[in-house]
Order: sequence, then C-alpha cells, then structure tokens
Amino acid sequence: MYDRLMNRIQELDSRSVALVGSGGAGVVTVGNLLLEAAAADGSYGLMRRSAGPQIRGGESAALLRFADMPVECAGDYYHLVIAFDWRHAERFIDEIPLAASSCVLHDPAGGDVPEPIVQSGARLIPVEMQTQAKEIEYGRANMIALGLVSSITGLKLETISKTVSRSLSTKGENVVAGACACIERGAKMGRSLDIELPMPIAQGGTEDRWTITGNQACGLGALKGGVRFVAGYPITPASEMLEWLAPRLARTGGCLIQAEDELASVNMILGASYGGVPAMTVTSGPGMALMTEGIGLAVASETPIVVIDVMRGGPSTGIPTKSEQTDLNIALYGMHGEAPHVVVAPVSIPDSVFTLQWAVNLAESLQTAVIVLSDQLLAQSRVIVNRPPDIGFITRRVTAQAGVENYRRYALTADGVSAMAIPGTIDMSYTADGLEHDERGTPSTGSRDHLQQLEKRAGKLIGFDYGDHWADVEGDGTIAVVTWGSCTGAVKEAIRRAGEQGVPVRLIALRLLAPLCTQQLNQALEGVRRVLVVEQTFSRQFYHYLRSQVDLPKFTESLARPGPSPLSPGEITAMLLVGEA
Amino acid sequence: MYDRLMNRIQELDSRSVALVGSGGAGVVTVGNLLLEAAAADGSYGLMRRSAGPQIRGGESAALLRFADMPVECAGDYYHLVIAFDWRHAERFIDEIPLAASSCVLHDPAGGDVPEPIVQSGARLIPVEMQTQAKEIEYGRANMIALGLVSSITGLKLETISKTVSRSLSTKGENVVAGACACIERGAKMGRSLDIELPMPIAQGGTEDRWTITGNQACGLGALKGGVRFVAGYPITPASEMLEWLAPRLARTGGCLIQAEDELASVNMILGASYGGVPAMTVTSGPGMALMTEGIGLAVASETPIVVIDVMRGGPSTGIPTKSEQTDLNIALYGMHGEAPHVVVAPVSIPDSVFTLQWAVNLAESLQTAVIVLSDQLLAQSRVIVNRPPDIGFITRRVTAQAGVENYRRYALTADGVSAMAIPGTIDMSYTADGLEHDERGTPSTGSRDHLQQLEKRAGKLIGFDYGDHWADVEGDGTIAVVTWGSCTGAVKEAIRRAGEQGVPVRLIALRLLAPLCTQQLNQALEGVRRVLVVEQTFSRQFYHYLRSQVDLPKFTESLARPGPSPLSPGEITAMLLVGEA
Amino acid sequence: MTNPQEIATKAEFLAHAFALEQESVDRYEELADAMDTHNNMEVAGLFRKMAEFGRKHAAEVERLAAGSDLPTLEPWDFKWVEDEGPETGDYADIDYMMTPVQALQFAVANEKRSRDFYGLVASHSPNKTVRQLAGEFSQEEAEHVTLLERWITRHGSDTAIQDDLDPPNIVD
Amino acid sequence: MNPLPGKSQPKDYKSDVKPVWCPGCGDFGVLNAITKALASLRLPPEQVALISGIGCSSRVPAYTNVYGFHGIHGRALALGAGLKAARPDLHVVVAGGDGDGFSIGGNHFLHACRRNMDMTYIVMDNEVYGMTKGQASPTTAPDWTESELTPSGTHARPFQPAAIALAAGATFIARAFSGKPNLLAQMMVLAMQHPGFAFIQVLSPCPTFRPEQKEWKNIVRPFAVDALPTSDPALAALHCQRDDGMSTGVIYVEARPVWRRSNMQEIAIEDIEQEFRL
Amino acid sequence: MNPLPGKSQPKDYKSDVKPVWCPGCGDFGVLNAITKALASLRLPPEQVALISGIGCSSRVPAYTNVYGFHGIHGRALALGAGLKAARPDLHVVVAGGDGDGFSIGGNHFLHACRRNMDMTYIVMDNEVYGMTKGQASPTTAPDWTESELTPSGTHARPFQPAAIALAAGATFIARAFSGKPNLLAQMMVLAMQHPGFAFIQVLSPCPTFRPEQKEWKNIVRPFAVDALPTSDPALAALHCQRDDGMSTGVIYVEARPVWRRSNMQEIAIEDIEQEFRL
Ligand SMILES: Cc1ncc(C[n+]2csc(CCOP(=O)(O)OP(=O)(O)O)c2C)c(N)n1
Ligand SMILES: Cc1ncc(C[n+]2csc(CCOP(=O)(O)OP(=O)(O)O)c2C)c(N)n1
Ligand code: SF4
Ligand code: SF4
Ligand SMILES: [Mg+2]
Ligand SMILES: [Mg+2]
Repeated sequence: MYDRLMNRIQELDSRSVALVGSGGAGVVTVGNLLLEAAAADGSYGLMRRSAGPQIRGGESAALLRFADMPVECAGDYYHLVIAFDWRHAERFIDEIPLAASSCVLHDPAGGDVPEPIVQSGARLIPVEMQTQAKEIEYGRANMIALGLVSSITGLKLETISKTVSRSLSTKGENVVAGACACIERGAKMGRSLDIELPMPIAQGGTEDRWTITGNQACGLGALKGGVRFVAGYPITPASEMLEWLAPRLARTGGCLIQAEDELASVNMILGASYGGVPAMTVTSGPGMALMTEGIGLAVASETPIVVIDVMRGGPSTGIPTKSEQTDLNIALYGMHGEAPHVVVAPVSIPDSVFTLQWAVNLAESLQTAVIVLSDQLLAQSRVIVNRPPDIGFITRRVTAQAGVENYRRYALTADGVSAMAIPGTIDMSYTADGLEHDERGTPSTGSRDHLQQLEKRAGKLIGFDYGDHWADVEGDGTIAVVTWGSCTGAVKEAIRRAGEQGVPVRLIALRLLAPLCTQQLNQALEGVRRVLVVEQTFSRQFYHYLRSQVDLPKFTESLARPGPSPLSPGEITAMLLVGEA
Repeated sequence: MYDRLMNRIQELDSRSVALVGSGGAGVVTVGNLLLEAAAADGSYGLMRRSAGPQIRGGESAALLRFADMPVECAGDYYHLVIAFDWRHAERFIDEIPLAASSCVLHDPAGGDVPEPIVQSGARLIPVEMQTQAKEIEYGRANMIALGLVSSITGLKLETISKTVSRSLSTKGENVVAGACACIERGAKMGRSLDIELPMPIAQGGTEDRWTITGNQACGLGALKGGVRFVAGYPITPASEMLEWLAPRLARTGGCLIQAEDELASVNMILGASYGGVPAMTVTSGPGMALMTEGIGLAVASETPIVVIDVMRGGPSTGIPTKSEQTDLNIALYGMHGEAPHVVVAPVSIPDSVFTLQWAVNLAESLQTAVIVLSDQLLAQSRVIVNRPPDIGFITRRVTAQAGVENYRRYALTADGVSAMAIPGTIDMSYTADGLEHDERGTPSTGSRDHLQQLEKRAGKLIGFDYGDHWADVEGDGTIAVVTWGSCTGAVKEAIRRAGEQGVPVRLIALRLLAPLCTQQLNQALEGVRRVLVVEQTFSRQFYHYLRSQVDLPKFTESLARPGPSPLSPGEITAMLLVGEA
Repeated sequence: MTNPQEIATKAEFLAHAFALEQESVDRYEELADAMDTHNNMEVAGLFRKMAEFGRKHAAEVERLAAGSDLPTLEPWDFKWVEDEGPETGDYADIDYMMTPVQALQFAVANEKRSRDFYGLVASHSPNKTVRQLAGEFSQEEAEHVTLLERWITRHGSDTAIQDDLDPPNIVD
Repeated sequence: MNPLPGKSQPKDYKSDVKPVWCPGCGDFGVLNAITKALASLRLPPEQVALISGIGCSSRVPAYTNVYGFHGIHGRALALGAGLKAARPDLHVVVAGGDGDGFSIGGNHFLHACRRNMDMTYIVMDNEVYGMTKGQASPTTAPDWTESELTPSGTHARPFQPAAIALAAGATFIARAFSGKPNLLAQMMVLAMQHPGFAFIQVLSPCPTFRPEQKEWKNIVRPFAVDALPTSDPALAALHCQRDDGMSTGVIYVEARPVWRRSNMQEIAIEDIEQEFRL
Repeated sequence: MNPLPGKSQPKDYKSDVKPVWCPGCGDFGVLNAITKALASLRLPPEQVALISGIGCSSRVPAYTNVYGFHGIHGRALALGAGLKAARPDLHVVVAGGDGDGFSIGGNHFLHACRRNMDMTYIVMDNEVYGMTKGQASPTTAPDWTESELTPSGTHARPFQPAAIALAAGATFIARAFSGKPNLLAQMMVLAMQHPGFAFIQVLSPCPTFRPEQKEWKNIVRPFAVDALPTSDPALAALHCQRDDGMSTGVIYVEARPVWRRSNMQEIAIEDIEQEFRL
C-alpha cells in the first residue's frame, strides 16, 4: 500500500536536494545559494537545516525542495543527496528518506556510505569534491557541489555566478574567483554524470516573490500589526525573530529590550501595553512556562499582549533545535484560574505575516492576551513565496477619552470590551489590577463581581466576529482532515495527492485555536463521515482538545507523531487512502 | 421545586450556626471554642471562616455546622446566626443563606439588620451582648454569644467552661473568669429565649476523633508518606501548611526551607529528591504558574517530586482567600512539551491524609511529578472527624545498587521505571538531564531516543496499577454524579438526599485525575443513563477534561459554578431531582 | 530643621498656621477613614470630630490671611520644631483597637505640640504682630488641651488596648 | 490659599479608595509622602504612573490619583521598565515591599539598577511579609523566630538593600523612615528629579507582625557622616557596610548616562519589506 | 606516580562523554581544573555532586565522573541548595555561565550568597550567551554591538559578580582565569575547603562569539594588592570597585556560621498525630 503510494509520489513535479557535511563544509551556505539561484531562475522552494549538537564545526544538513508552485513542506524522499562526508550521519539520517530512484553523490574522501543509505537502494555515485577543490586556488568543496547541483538541475550558470558573487563579495575577489572556478568545475563534473533532475520552473515573473523565514515573517507581521515594543530573552529557536526585530523596531519608532529573563519579558510588555503601545514577546517552551503568570495578569487586568511561542521538542529543555507541536496544551490551558485568552497559529510561513498582524489586532481589540504558536519548522525554514497580500484591519484598542464622568475601567458592556484610559489622559487615572475587582477596578471578593468579570472576560472572546480567519477551509468530500500549524503544508499536499487518486478530501486548518469556533467547525464538518486529525505531538493534544469541545464524527482517527522529523505528505496520504482508494 | 426541596432539607439532623462580627469581635475564637466544646460533647462538626480584606479588625464570619455524623460540607442554610454587628455585611451575606425558620440573634448596638436578612423571613431577635459584657469585669461580647449558643444548642456548660479555660489560660486568670461569667450570663439570656436547636450528638466515645484542618491533614499525609524535605514560599491559602510542617519536619529528621521564590522552591525539592530524600513543595495558583518549568524538569529527568496546589479564586492574583477548582487545567496541562505526570486530589479533609500519603508513594514509585490539588475550602476548614485510618504502602523508589555494570539511568524497562542511583552510591554516577537523552542520560536529538523516552515516561504512568484509589465509587442507580475535590462533600449529601426521595444516584468522586483511569471510569458508568458532572469552575474545566478522554453518555449535564461560595448540597440535589422525582 | 523662632513675617506665620491645621485635618480624616475601615467606629467618630475642629481653625486662618500673599513652602521647609507638623501625630501611635481615651490622648499630645509651637513663636519671633498672633493661637491651643483633657476624665481611664482574640487575616 | 493653579495639594493626589492597611502601619506615611512629593513637583497626575507588585505595601497605587498598575508579586520593576521604555514621557514610580522587591523580585532589582532607567523605586521595608501573615523576609534578622515557618530563625544574613543597589549600579540610593513623611517627601523629590534609577529604602513599620518596630522612631537617625551623599562608590560601600541599617539620608548619587532607546533613522514598513524581495 | 590508592588522578574524574564545546573554548580549562581539584582533595566521585543550569558551560557535569544534574536555565543554585540541605554529607559544586547565573539566575545568586550554605559556585564568565549564538550577557560591556539583538549595545552597566557577591553576603569570593587550570584548581581546592558559600568567577573565553577574548591571556593578572584576600568587607568592596575586572585571586574570605538545618528533638509521627486528638 505504502509502496504503491510512493511510486505515485514521484510524479509530483518537485525536486528535493539534501546537502550533508560536517566540520565547516559549508552546506548551509550552499543551500542558501542554491535556493536563491533557483528562485532567480523562477522556482519556488523551501530550505530547512538540521544540525548536530556542536556550536561550530558540527554535522549539518541543508534540506531543500523546489517546485513550480510554493512549497509548504518537505517531500517524502530526496531525489538528490550530496555528501561531503558522513560523520555522525546517524544524527539526521532519519530526516533524509531516500527512494530507489534517488541519487547520492558522495565524496569518497568522506568515508564509507552508511548502511541505511546503502540499503535504501539509491544510486551511489562517488564524486571527488575535496580533491578537485584543492586543485583550484581559493577553491572549496562546497562550491564544487554547487556546480554539480546546478548542472544536474539545469540551473543557469550565470544566475549561480551572480548569486555567489553577490553573497561572497565581502570576502574579497580571490574568494569569488575561486568559488566561480569551482562552480564551473563542478558543473562540468555534473554534466559528465548521467543524472537529470531539471528544476521545476514556475510561470510568470519573479518580481513579486519573496524569500523569507518563518521567524522573519512573524516579525514582519507583528510590525505590520502595529507592535512597537518587544521584550525578550534569547532562546532557540525564537532568538532570530528577536534579532530580526531589534534594529527594525528601532527604525520604526519602536524599541526592543533584551530582558534579564522571561518573567521580566512578559511583565515589560504588560507595562508597555498599559502605556498604550502594542507590545509583544517571543519565546519557546521553557520561556513560555515562565510567562504564564504574566499572561494571566494580562487576562485579568485586560491588558493586550501578544506572546509568540516558537515551539521546539519537549518536555523540559527537550530538543531545542527540532520542531514539535507539543506546547499546544500549555498555550490553551497553562494559566491558573479561569484565564480565557486567544490562541492562534500560522498555517504556513507566509501566513505568519497575516496571522501575526491578526494576532496583534485581536489582542488590541479584545484587550486580552494572544498566544501565537509557531514552531521550529516554520520559524527556521526559508521559503521562496509570492509576496503575502496586504491586509488592513480596522478594529483597534478602545481607549477612553479625557473627561468621562465616573470612569469605570472594567465597565460591563455589551461586547465585554471596556474603554482603556491610556496614561496621559487627563482625569481618567485608574489602577489596573490582577486581583478580582469591580467595574472601577477596586479589589473585590464578592461573588457577583467575580461572576460578572469572569463573564466579561470570557464573553468578549466568544462574542467576537472572527470572520473567515478562524480556519483555512478548502475542498469538499466526505472525508476531512483537521489540522493546524506547520502540519498544514504536508496535509495540503496529501489532500492534493488523494484528490489525484480520486479521493476528495476537505481541509480544515485551524488558525484560531482558542476560543474554538465550534459552530463554524461543526458547519465545516457537515456531511463529513470520516475525520483525520493530524498533529505533531505524542499524546494527541490537538485531538483531545477537539474532543473536549465538539462532538466529532464516530469515524474519527488521529494521526499524531512527535518530533523531531516533520510529518511527510506521503504518510498522511497513505492514511487518507486506507480503505478509500 | 427548589422550595419544596428546601422544606425537606430541614429534616436533616444538622445544625448550622454563623457568627458574624467585625473589628476584633472575636468571632473566630468563639467559633473554634464552639467547635471544640461540641466535639467534646460528642458532635461532629465543620467550621470555615470568611473575612473582609483587612488584615486586622475586619469583618469576619465563623460558619459552623454540626451533625451526628462527620460533616463534609456546609448546609443549605443557617439555623442560627449571631451577629455582633452588621458592618460590611454585604461582603459575605451571600455566604450565609437563611430560611424562614432561621433565627437571627443580633446586638441592637450593631446597627440595623441588613435588608437581605430581613427579607429572608428569618426570626430576628435583638439581644444585647455588648452592653451585657460591659457590665462584667473582663467581659467580652463574644463570650456572651458563646453562652447564648450553648444554651440554645444544649451544650454542657461544664464542657464549654473547660474548653474556654484551657484555651484562654495564657491570657491570665482574670480573663478566664470574665469569660466564664459572660458565658453564664449568655446562657441565662439564651434560656429566656424560646429557641431550641439541640446539638446532634453522635453515638460512641470521642477518643478516636480528631480535630484537623485540610492544610494540616495534607501536611500529616506528606509526613506519613515519607516526605522529609520541603521548600516553599508563603502564599495564601497554602502558607499554613508550610507553617505546620516546618517544626514537625525538623522533629522527624527532615528540613524545611523558606525559599526566595517558587522557582527556587521547586528546584530545591528537585535537588533534595535527586539526593534520595522524598521532597515536596506547597503553593497556590500564582506560585503554581511559576513552578511548571521545574515540574517539567522533574518529568523529563524522572525525579520524583510532590507539588501541592491549594487552589484559590483566579485568574491572576484573583481572590486569594476564597476557594475555587480552577487550577485543574494548569495542573493537567500546564507544562510545555509532552510532560506526563500524575494529578491527584483529596475528596475530603480527612482524605487529605490518605491522598498525600498516596501522592508521595506514586511520585516515588513512578519517578515523576505528582501534583496534588487541594483548595481553600478544604485547606482552611476545620473538622471533627474520626481518626483517619493508617494505610501502609509497599512500593518505594527503585534505586540502583553499587556495582551495576554499564549503568543506564534511563534504561527502557518493562514497566518504564528504571533504577535511580542515589549520590553516594559507589561507581554509579550519572548526570540527570532535562534535555532529551538516550538510556544513559546523554543528550540526544535522535527520533528513536525521543520516541522511546516519551513512551517510557508516559507508559509507566498508564501501566501502573492504581487499585481502587482512583476514585470513590458508591451506590448504584442509573444516574451518576462525577465530581472531584472539595465538591465531593456536597455531592455526597445531595446523593443521600436524592436517595431519601427515592432517586438512587451513583457517586464517582475522582481521586486520580491524571492519568485518567478511562477503563475503570467507563466501568463505573456502566448502566448509567444520566450523568451530572459537578465542579467549582466557570468554564467547566472538569467536564471538558472528561469529554476529551472518554465518551460520556448522551444525557450528560454539567453543574459548574465559580467561587467564592461553595456549592450547596441543596442546589445539587435540586439538579438531580429535576425530572426524576 | 529650622526653628519656629525665625518666623518673621505675618504672611510666613499664617502660612505655617494654615499648613498646621490643614495637615491636621488631612491626618485626622485619614485616621478616621482607617478606623472606619477597621470597624472602630467610636474612635473614627472622635477623629472626625478633631478634623472638624481643624477645618474650622483653618478657615479662621484663611480669614485672617485674606488679601495677603502667603509664601508657598515645601512640606520640609516649614519651621516646625520637629521634622513634621506639630498637629499630625505619629502613625506608630495608632492601633486599630485603640480606645477613645487613647485617641483623645493622641489628640492632646498633638494640641500640646501646637500650643508649644505657637508659644515658641510668641516668645521669640522678631516680629511683634507675629508674636501677638502666635500668642493668641497658643492660647487657643491651650484651651483645646484643657477641653480634651476634660473629655478624657469623662471617658474614664480605660487605656488598655484589648487583645484581638482572632488571628489576623491572611489576605495576599 | 494655594497660590498656584492646578493640582498641587497633596490631597489632590489621593484617591477615594480607603486603604486596607492596619491603622498604625508605616505605609500610611509613605502614601502621605508620595502625595506631598508629587504636589511639590506640581506633576499632573495623568503624567505619573505608580506601579507595584503584591503585598500590603503594594496596594499603594489605588490609594493615589495617578495612573496605577497593581501587578503580580515581584515583577513591578519589570512592568515599570517596560512602561518607561515605551512611554519615556511618563514619570514612572515603582513601589512595593521588601518581600516583593528583594525576595521574589530580587533579580529585577539587580537588573533595574544596572539598566539605570529614569525611574524611582520605593521599597517599604518592614522586614516581614505583612500580607501573608508575618513570615521572615530577606531583610529580617536571622534570629527572628516569631514566624512558624522559620521557628529557629532564617539562618541567613539579612539582605542589605543599599549595599546591593550600589554594587548593582543604582545611581541614586537613599534610606528613609516612614514616620517622617516630610523628610521622606523631600527625598522622593530628589529621587524623582534624579536622572536615572533612584532607589529609596523606606523603613516602614508593621505594627501587626513586628510590634517591636514601633520603637524604630526612637532608633532611626540621620547618617552621622558629612561625606554623604557621595559619588564615590567605594566610600558609599564603606558607609553601607559600617552602618547598622538604621541611618537615614541620601547615600549615593552618580551622574551616569541614563538608559535610552536607540534612535535610528526612521523608515516605513514598506521599506523593510524590500529586504525580502528576490 | 600517585602514591594513594583509588581515584585520585584528574582523569579518573572525567567521563567518557566528549564535550560539544568548540575547540579553544575556555570551558575546557575549567573542566581540567575541576578534575585536578577533585583529585587533589582525594574526593570519592560518588560523594561529589556537580549541578548546573543551561548553557555551553552548564554542560560540564556530564563530562565528569561525579554525580551530576544538568537542570534548567538559571536554577542550578536552587537545585544545589536543595540537594545540600537534604544531603549535607555530599560535596555540592554548582557550575554554569554568566547568563545562567547572573541574568535569569540572578535572584538565586543573591540568596545563595546570603544563605551561606557550604557549597562552591563556579561561573564560567565569557561575557556572552554562547549557546544561543552570541547575545550580550549581564557582564558584557555596554558598548558591545556585535549581537543583532542589541545592535547599539546594552546601555546597561556590566554586572559586577564579585561586588554583588560581597554585598549579598558570600563568604569566599575569588576571580580566576580558565587559561591557568593549575592556579584555578588550587583556588577551587580553597573554595571547596571553605566552610560556607564559595564563589569563583572564572574568566573563560568564548572564541566563537567573542574572538577578542583570545587576548585575555595577555590581560589578566593577579591582584596587585597585598591586602587581599581580606575579611574586611569594606576593604574588599573598595578593591572590587577599583579593579577593572581582570585581576585574579581570592578577594574575600569570611568566617561566618554556615547554614545548617535546625536540629530539634526527634519524635515519631505517631507523636505528632496526638495533637489532633480532641
Ligand atoms: C507568585 C506569588 N507568590 C506568593 C504570593 C503571596 N504573597 C503575597 S504578598 C507576599 C509577601 C509580601 O511581603 P512584602 O512584599 O514585604 O509586603 P508587605 O505585605 O510586607 O508590605 C507574598 C509572599 C503571591 N501573591 N504570588
Ligand atoms: C527558560 C529558558 N530561557 C532561555 C533559554 C535559552 N538559553 C539556553 S543557554 C542560554 C544562555 C547561556 O549563556 P551562559 O549561561 O552565559 O552560558 P554560555 O553558553 O555562555 O556558557 C539561554 C538564554 C533556556 N534554555 N531556558
Ligand atoms: S500587616 Fe503590617 S504591613 Fe500589612 S497593613 Fe498591617 S501593619 Fe501594614
Ligand atoms: S560557543 Fe563559546 S562558550 Fe560555547 S562552546 Fe563555543 S567557545 Fe565555548
Ligand atoms: Mg514587607
Ligand atoms: Mg556565557
């Protein structure tokens, strides 16, 4: 069954290339150059990296996939692997599945090909990269590899050279010349091999295409949403977003503070937001755990904040460099007491721009905490995509104007949102409080005040009109996949493949995880007889969450697998087709 | 419907007495004395207190209930109210429901009787306590009240005097003499009123009865379970448990540290437990929020710890002095990543002894974190109960002996529990780690190691035999109430009342909340057509949790109400009888 | 700390007199509120009464000052005998269970300090008008002292603060 | 009477919320001083924000008429720093207790001192956790055995707020007594005028759990050292080390550049988007 | 060579786990010194526990042959304190980085100093967050602009570990350089022999993110002050304040009672239960 499926997969017009090497082989550099060059030639693509535990000189792999349409996930297997050496290959070999049709170009100087690779049945071709590079002044094996790939995939040599020259320009002329010579040598070597894997080229111009990572996309979305204050504490895999934001906030009239810890980060943004400035913090699991008390304060004091959790493998320090969706529970339920808040998640890298913009908007409009769940896979992958559309939102923080008589900060209103006086507003001072309070904000232990304020804080989220953004719903048919976050890419591809096999499947990729739009979800599930819930967790967190809130059809299955490897479209397709096709 | 029910309730043989006063009136002292005296005379009883926001001199109420069997919850209304004054009575008047048959003895010097009390239809009897007390040297109004209650309820004057003399002995002879004179005066005044509320007296001797609070019971259970190290940071309503434990740990060869914060507390107990000493921390919601990262480390590093969360009103700082069950979510789901752990909750004050003993045992046997959910209602109420039985557990921490070859701390075993080498054991040193690791404990990012260790940590909890302790299951019938924690008392009484009305109802009071014993629960629900899920939350946390894990019968209702007032047996009975009787 | 003796102009003197009364009013109001909050109504009432007296006196000073331009002094720039105004009393002398007698004793001490403050000015100020005015004020404060002392005798000698038999509340 | 227009009477800075503080609590004196200082500085209430954590002392914001945030235990300085960074135009005053500031909040205290943002931090030090019923705080003497939680004392050297502020880099350090609101107000004015992080440790008695502190009024005295305030950290350290903690006055004042956000050339978001183009 | 039986060679204290540290990292020197110090003290490995947080430096426990706990970021001192309190018989050494110890872990540092438990704390200070790719740490100079996170520097005064340890109450304070493992080992021996909380700040270069620290070997020198080590806190403060942070040596040693658990008369749990009887 699975094998039959694998065969079909080959027909998809995409090319997956893995570059593997250790000790400063420069695979990531080649990967980036390749992505850029292919993009310039008109391909869409995606690259992620996998690395060993060392900070420098460790083993690493650049994992790329190209297609004639935006790529949202890794493929099922790699068409081409270029290996400089195999040191500690066991650390990521699981992440590079091969088919019998795959080609593995390996430098014989890099040692014996590992057993799992041999057993895959892939074609193994020894290619001397190291020694060839040595013959060239300023030559490096990775540039030989770049030449090899470009000729095999039919990339324009001119584009490659331009890309390389631009990116190496600071290193000096000699380096550039050496690199170009290597590329040519590699290209020649490539032409002599009988492998052809022409790069899929998309129609249309490339003017409106972007190259962006998920971390950057989140950062951009936050800026577009209006965030002008960020406090954060470095943590993998979120630090890069903070690093991207720091200078750009300074340039847009905002400010970023590196806080002493995550407790400070979340409280700093509470302060900034109380001051009227949309504010955000960015972290990953361990930092998230330290922030929940502050998030609870945001909820209780109705101070808008955005918290991005770029998820990594857990529990505890876990696997900082790998992806997982296992912070769903803490994001939904991690606060003590009743602390209703919003949880959203981008369904793709470019969607991160929109989702963050929306998240800021929701936080401001609803005066609550919005948690955004990104993950390492989205955050640290780089894609070539169409420029994400500009979206304008109208709702904004409801503020109180000077001179309102008898101002009540936590007044009970029809929509549960009450006007917030921003410090500086004359005669409207009030004290924000995390103690339960009455409408004025004065602490109260009365059951009436408690119930009213609980209802207010929960009601404003439930009653809000989230429009169509709550989920990406596509297709029809009587089978549906319900998924979220970075799994969406693989699910989409699986659905396309199932469709090609005559099995139409609906997609429901939730962008709004909490509050769950149960009515809309039920509607989207109308007429569905079979549901597959797809997520990257061990304990089926998402599946259990859905169960807790809605009645799923009897025939509901869960496809859950923990990290570190992402789910492949193939395994999802297989599960979809079982008993159907 | 509800009214009819209220009438029936009166036939229950219990007496509820509320004492109300402000500004150092001494209502808590009288409450305690009354409880003790009634206990000495042979009654069972329960007392809780409610107070205003001031630290001293505020308004407070002592709320008591007596019966001829152990009392596990407040009644539906109060038979007798003694009010020294009505200052800020609105702050807790909701907590003192009255029936038309109730008697309210109030000091006319204390101001007008508040409207809601008047409207209850209760009999209002002015009684001069203040002025009477002034006539007696060292006289105090609260002792007049004690005399009043004792004559109305038929308590032996002799017992009262003995109790008072003992408890006031440190204050000097004059004070004792004054108090006794007041009691006599009060008793005389009481006899002149035509009210009779004879105290229900239980059969049998009082030798084997205890007076204990929930905080003390938890502390005792922990000591009995073997806890010999506690670190904690003061927080309402948990501090008293720490205060009870501190000297007693020192006396049992253990040690308690007041930590600088909750982050330190949880990490300190990790250190102690790593050193082989069963260890625990105690906190409430806000502190719990700060501990989840440490709890995750306990799970990942497989270091046994016990964390007690004495729940209070939330979110954020919330309502520190009032009870709620709203930390269920954070206890179940508050950790980032996949961090399977155990959550238990005592179903009554005396059960706290057992539950804590069990909790320590589970933590040690399973090498994981055990969270215990107590709440303000259990913790700060004082009861007269039968001495809780002694329970001996056999399972203990599996430790590694010196000289094991090739020791693997995180070895995969049949039951998922691997031997832990305690520092000091020769040649067995290892490094505990919160990073994902292989069997030896060496950090690993491999998908195989990750999956194996995830399965190990989850599997050991699922596979464990929790015996009958997972829940208190009682009765049969086709209706069942599923509940937990402090709601159990009121539910039990409601079930008894429903039974008296010819409607048999099953009780399923969960003691083990996670992992949920789904099989046992399904079995306990066999033949049930209607389920009522009872909890003290706003968002129905418990109900949603159950849904997420098991298929509940179609006819499942949820009775959820947030704090601060506890659920009353009457409202539960009413819900049970709707459409049944 | 500077000395009351140096108060040299009528405007300066009146500024002091006004501040003395105003601070006293504010303090008594605050204390009355605190007693109110802590349900010691009797003492709360007494403090309110004291505040009322202060208000009357402040109004008198205001009348006297009508038309003149009083200097604006920072709280720490006044020439009191101590660092604090004479009629504010020490927070530490307050207890929520204090008896009316103790409250009156607190007030007497305040009045005495005022009396002495004015007395110092009356006998030492270089300015005659000031000396004369201060003398009158001192006289008036002395009368308050006598009045309050009479109240104390009337109230009896119950000065022992009762124990609060109940433990403090834990509030968080 | 008051010749200046606008709000400049201390009572104009008080709210109508009645303190829950025990009568006799030192925190009343601090509230009193805050209102006096704000009145002296003629600060419009809407331009002042008073931020606190949790504890008896931390209740202070609601009792004033300025903007307030009664946050969570130990995090007031972080909240205040975020507010000040985002709204440099506001006057930010942070206030709280010794437990809030030196126990759970100790880390933020260290880093606030280092960062030297232009704000004022007032700690009402009663050497006890008032709100949670009288446990030892970091400033409590090690042999204080009145708390059941530490029945034989804390066994730990008391936290020395001024010495630590100095080592951490605070640029204005003072100690005061709540029983002298006028002097305290004067010190607050200096602190608020000081460009940078100004820290005032206010000895503020808790008569309920530390009745012996009623004696403080007879013990506190001004620093008997002419050299203070100094701008020499070594000298300040010397006097902090030598003092018994009961001397009051401004100890240390340093002119160090105040934390400020980096001002880069402003650009539009559209310009930033350019970087993603191929 | 070694006349004593059993484990007393430095290499006997090394495990077979290979460090992930970059070649050239100063932390190798610290590991080297730890094994030398343990060998010198002839400490049986099973009686030593090495506790750490998260960071490159915090990886050290697994590279030794003693009991280890690689905990979570910033909490090593708390974990170590719990272990020491529960198991006073063990030798507890806590180790980590400047980020771990002074940024997120700053509060535990303060309170560990105060508490004066009998343990040793080694901070490998490279003035940077190595593990997360080179951000500024509390000890980083304010004008260091190499991190994208703080492109115009941190604007904050560097954290002064020795001065803060002193103000907080540490009873043994020293500074060392990882490039001199023998000297460092000697200092560690003194620290471990010191009864109470002993703190060593080890300047430990990060060639990857702070290549300029390769120069440290030419800059560090012993304190040029005869008076050190001193037991006079004022004098120690003076020298801490005057030094540029690059002088090495033991700075301060104080004989103060060590934290110890209260020993009360032992009773059985059954006796405790008596108190609940009516
Ligand atoms: C995270 C957290 N831990 C503990 C508490 C409980 N708590 C409230 S106030 C307080 C201590 C207050 O002491 P301090 O700051 O000195 O203030 P004081 O009451 O003495 O003015 C504590 C421990 C809390 N609210 N939150
Ligand atoms: C709660 C939490 N926040 C952030 C991180 C990310 N993190 C890991 S190591 C580190 C800093 C390490 O710096 P340092 O302690 O100086 O060690 P070095 O790597 O320089 O030796 C950070 C911020 C984390 N693991 N946990
Ligand atoms: S308990 Fe102490 S600190 Fe708290 S209000 Fe009362 S006197 Fe003040
Ligand atoms: S990054 Fe720096 S601190 Fe980390 S191992 Fe490399 S050199 Fe050492
Ligand atoms: Mg305090
Ligand atoms: Mg470092």
